[in-house]
Amino acid sequence: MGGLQIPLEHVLLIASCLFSCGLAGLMLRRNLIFMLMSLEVMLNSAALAFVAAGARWGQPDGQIIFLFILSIAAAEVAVGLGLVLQIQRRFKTLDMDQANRLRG
Amino acid sequence: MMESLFYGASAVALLATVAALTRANAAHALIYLIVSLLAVAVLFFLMGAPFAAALEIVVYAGAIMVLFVFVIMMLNLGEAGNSREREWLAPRKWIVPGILAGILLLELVLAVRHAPDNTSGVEVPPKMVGLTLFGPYVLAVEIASLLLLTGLVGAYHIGRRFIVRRDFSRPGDNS
Amino acid sequence: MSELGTITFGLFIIVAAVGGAAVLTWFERRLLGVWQDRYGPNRLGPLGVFQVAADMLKLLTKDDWIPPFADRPVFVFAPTAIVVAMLLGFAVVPFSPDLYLLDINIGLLFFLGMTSLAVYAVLLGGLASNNKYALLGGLRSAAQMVSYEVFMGLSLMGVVMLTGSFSLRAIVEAQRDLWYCIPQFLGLFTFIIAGVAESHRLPFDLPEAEHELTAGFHTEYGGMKFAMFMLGEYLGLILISCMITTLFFGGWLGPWLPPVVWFCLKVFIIICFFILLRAGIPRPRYDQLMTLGWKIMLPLTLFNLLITGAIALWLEG
Amino acid sequence: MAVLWLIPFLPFLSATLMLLSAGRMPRYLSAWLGVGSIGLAAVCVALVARAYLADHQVQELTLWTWMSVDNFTPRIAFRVDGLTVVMMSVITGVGFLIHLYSVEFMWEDESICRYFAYMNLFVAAMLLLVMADNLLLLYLGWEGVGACSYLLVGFWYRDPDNGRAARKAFIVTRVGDTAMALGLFLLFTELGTLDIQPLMAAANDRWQIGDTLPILATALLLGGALGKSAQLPLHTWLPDAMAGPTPVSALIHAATMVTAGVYLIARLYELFLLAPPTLAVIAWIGLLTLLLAAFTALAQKDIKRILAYSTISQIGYMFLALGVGAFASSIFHLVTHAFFKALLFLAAGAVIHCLHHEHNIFRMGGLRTRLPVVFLSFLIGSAALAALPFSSGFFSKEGILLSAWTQPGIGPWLWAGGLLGALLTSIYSFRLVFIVFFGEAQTEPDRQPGWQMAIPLMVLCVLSLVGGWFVLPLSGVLPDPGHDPVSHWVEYISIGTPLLGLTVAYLLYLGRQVSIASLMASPAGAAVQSFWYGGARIDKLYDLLLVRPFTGLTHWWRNEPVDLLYNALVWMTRWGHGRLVVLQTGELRWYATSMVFGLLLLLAIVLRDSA
Repeated sequence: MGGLQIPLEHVLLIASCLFSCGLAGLMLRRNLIFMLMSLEVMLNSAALAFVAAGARWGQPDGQIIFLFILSIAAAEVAVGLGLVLQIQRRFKTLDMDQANRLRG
Repeated sequence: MMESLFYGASAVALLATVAALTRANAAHALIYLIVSLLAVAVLFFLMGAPFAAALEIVVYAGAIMVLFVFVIMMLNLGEAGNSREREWLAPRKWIVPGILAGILLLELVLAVRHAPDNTSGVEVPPKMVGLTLFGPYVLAVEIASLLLLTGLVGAYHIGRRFIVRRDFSRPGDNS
Repeated sequence: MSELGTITFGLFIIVAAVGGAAVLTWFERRLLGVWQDRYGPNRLGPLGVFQVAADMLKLLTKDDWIPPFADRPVFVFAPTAIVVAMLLGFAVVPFSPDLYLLDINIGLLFFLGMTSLAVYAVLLGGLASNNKYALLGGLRSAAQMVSYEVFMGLSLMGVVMLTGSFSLRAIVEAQRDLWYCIPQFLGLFTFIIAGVAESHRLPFDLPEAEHELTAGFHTEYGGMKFAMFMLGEYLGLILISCMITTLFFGGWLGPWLPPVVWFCLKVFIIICFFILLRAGIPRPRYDQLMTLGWKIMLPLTLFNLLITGAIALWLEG
Repeated sequence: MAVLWLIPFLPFLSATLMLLSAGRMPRYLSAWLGVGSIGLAAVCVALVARAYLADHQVQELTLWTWMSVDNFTPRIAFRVDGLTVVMMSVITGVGFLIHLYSVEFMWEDESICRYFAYMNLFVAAMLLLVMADNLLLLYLGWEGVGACSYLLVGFWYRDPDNGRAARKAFIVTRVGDTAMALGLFLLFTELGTLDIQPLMAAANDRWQIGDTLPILATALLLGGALGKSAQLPLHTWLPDAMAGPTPVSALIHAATMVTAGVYLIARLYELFLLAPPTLAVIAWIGLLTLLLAAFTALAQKDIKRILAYSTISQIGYMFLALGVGAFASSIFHLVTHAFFKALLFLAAGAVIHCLHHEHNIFRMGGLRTRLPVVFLSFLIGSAALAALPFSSGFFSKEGILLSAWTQPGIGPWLWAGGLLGALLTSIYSFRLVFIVFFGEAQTEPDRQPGWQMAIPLMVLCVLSLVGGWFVLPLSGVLPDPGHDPVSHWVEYISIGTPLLGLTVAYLLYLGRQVSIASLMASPAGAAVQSFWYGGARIDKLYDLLLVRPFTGLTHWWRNEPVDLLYNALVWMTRWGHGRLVVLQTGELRWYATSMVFGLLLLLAIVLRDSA
């Protein structure tokens, strides 16, 4: 099964929309879990753009960058969720506007 | 047929993402996010990147998002958390992020407007990805593995003291 | 195969898999009875085979009750997820050289993706029930699934290395001379254990351990939704057996008999083996489960991978 | 050649196994592994050597490409020619004997496993050094032996002094190694390769004799060689390195590692031939070092320090030979020196071992009858060291002196200096023999060396005696200057000098016909003696010249007016911090939003420019 021929512009447009959504979410949400989710959305949209670029040239490089984004996301989520647990334990809240001191 | 599948999946991805980021309930938001990721996986597959699609499902939806659910379950904030979230999502608070994200979208649209190319329609099989990954990109693989190791150690260290082990040998002390 | 044929065949697979899973509930109880020196269901029909129909009738006519404290949409969504994911998993199984739904070159990864999505049923079911036991069951399940998924995927990479493809048909074809259960015996061993854990059957049924958690993640479920969880579990069992057959026991390959028959025969034997496993092995403690997964099975799969890679390179020259 | 890669791999494998066992390996197993792996490597070397001697065919083996960056593609590749065969034979042959000896010497040590692991690792690194076909791999081996030397000098790390000696050895050689690394950089940037054979060809191609670049490159490489081979002015680490176990001193600090500098220069001789000034410097450094070390050896009391200074002095001879272009003679002396110096060290180790770890020669004496095997070994070793006629050292040293003599211009001076050195060598070596083995017994040995010690001593005795008749397969690999026949009196003098030294030593230390006690007691004599006892005060000199000014400078610099500048910087930073701190609210969303602002701005600029 071959790939699909669609205008690259459209894919990039979708990726842009997803990215903007993620960014809006990041600015809007106060809960750390949701902020992390917004970050995931943004990373994912970047991955989409890379894969689209890879598909444009029929080269594996786009997918490889996707793999790296995947590993970054995995590492980021692992540490981020660890932080979520710690913050919940220390501040008894996940509201990032309240958890604004450096020393907990 | 395939084109319509593509645009359908794109619409699902967008709508699910928007829904995910506007939910008050974290579990619901996550389900939407997973749907969005699956839709993106479909996009990958249609663009001729089956390996990326499979990994998107296995790793992103199947492992990373499970971690989220896991943490949500561990915290288990319940209805109180949801109502507070709802309060934080009041329409007034949407203005600034909405405007900024809108401007960004506008700029991005302007930037990608002049891309007349089509995607190649060639499928890039996993073998080729693997060969390139461990060929010219091998150094980056090393760095990524280092990053993952760092993430592992960091997550272990940060998360370690979440569960305070009670010392049952000293009954008087309940700190 | 024509478009219509594909659709018919797909429907047939769905019906066959669901029917198989239903019969399996009876079969398992009978077989357990034999092994444990007791009767099992034997009242309805010859050998009690109509017990299946009776059970179905009971579950279907039960009041479809949703607890008021539950998270309604998620509560309803969860049991469907596992059935859908498992049924989708059947799409890539090659039953015979020309009897399959999909032959994509990432078939194996597709299967892994579907099993990893099946986790959500348990997780969300446990979360939506809003019940202590269910939550604990869900948490256990999440940790167990994530841990065992890691080496489940890795245990199959030896097979992929030897074949050089993720396509299940190619993998079967590559076993013409030698079934992979011989060179990949370590992979087979680890995959069986991971498979049992992924379908959370005994001995790895800690998410629903009755003695500690009443019924774990499906404590609050009853009627049709409970039936769907059970259906999902049996579908998972059949799917894992199909995969083991395909990946390690030469799929449809075999002399004299038609390929489909060979395939079904092998799957049947492996299902019996799984039931025997259930009959014979006690449930481990939770920490033992985790230790087994991370400290024994994961290194074992990595070792297998290393050796396989070395041998593959050696053979290549 | 299939066995080629086994030669460094076997010791490396056994070292890895022992290191991985984390010291839990039973001692007999460590001993078997440690000695066995070197033994097998020696067998492999013998096979390779036989093949080479049969047809003089250079053997090459490329294992894999190490890394590939642009046109820099060093390979893990071995190249074995006559010089390498000689070096490999010395390393594995002498190494095997020393390992065997170590079994008994180290048997009672609790960390014998660690010992053999380091020793095997050293042998592997040294083999890599001599077998490498490119300079980067050679450098890997070079640093590898340095690291092993550090580990082994500080082997008994519980004593802080040993740790200090190890650090000194490491740091001082590092000074030279830095120069060498710079030399490698220079060679690569100028010639575009580090593979030895193409490098030489390119150098011959592009550079004329006496150009600046080859002089600079060789001078930098010489720096590395000086550090590793303990030549002036970087020789100060070697006497202190005697803190390690005695077999270590025998293997690393006498027979093999310290000669790596000589090997390096011989290996790259075509490059050095392009730089006559460097060669002259090498000759003079060799001469100075050999004289200085010989004088110092004369004044020492510690048996191992005497041998250490004698090693420095003998390597000085090798450098002298290199400097006058007699590369083959230099390697010849390297080989014979490896035999007799290993013998001497091992014999000294046996003395120390049997005398409750006594190092001071004035507390020994009369051991001739009590430790006959050791006495015989020591006697033969000293005879070879002093170059008494028909010992192995005689032939090699003779060759060096004659080559020096025929050097146009400065030749007689070098020759005379070398001769003086030979005289001194003879005196101090027999001083050692007479004091330790003759006279009154001071300490009673509490045991006799066992067979693991005796066999290596015997074998090395034979080698020290007959080593001079070996014909090394160096023709075609190194240039043979084939000096003109010299008048006989030159030869007679160089034969007679060691005998004269022996006589002097006999008169001074055994017969006591001439007393120097009064001379030594006089203020001038005492001053001279203490001057030489302290190694010509070079450590003090370095302390005065380098360390003190540096610490003084740092002290002085601490309260300098320059600091005002930094203080101003600090003050400005503080002020800015006070103003900007309001931005740091700790609110994550605020940060994110401000980042978005920046992003929007940048994107807008990019868009405007592209539009």
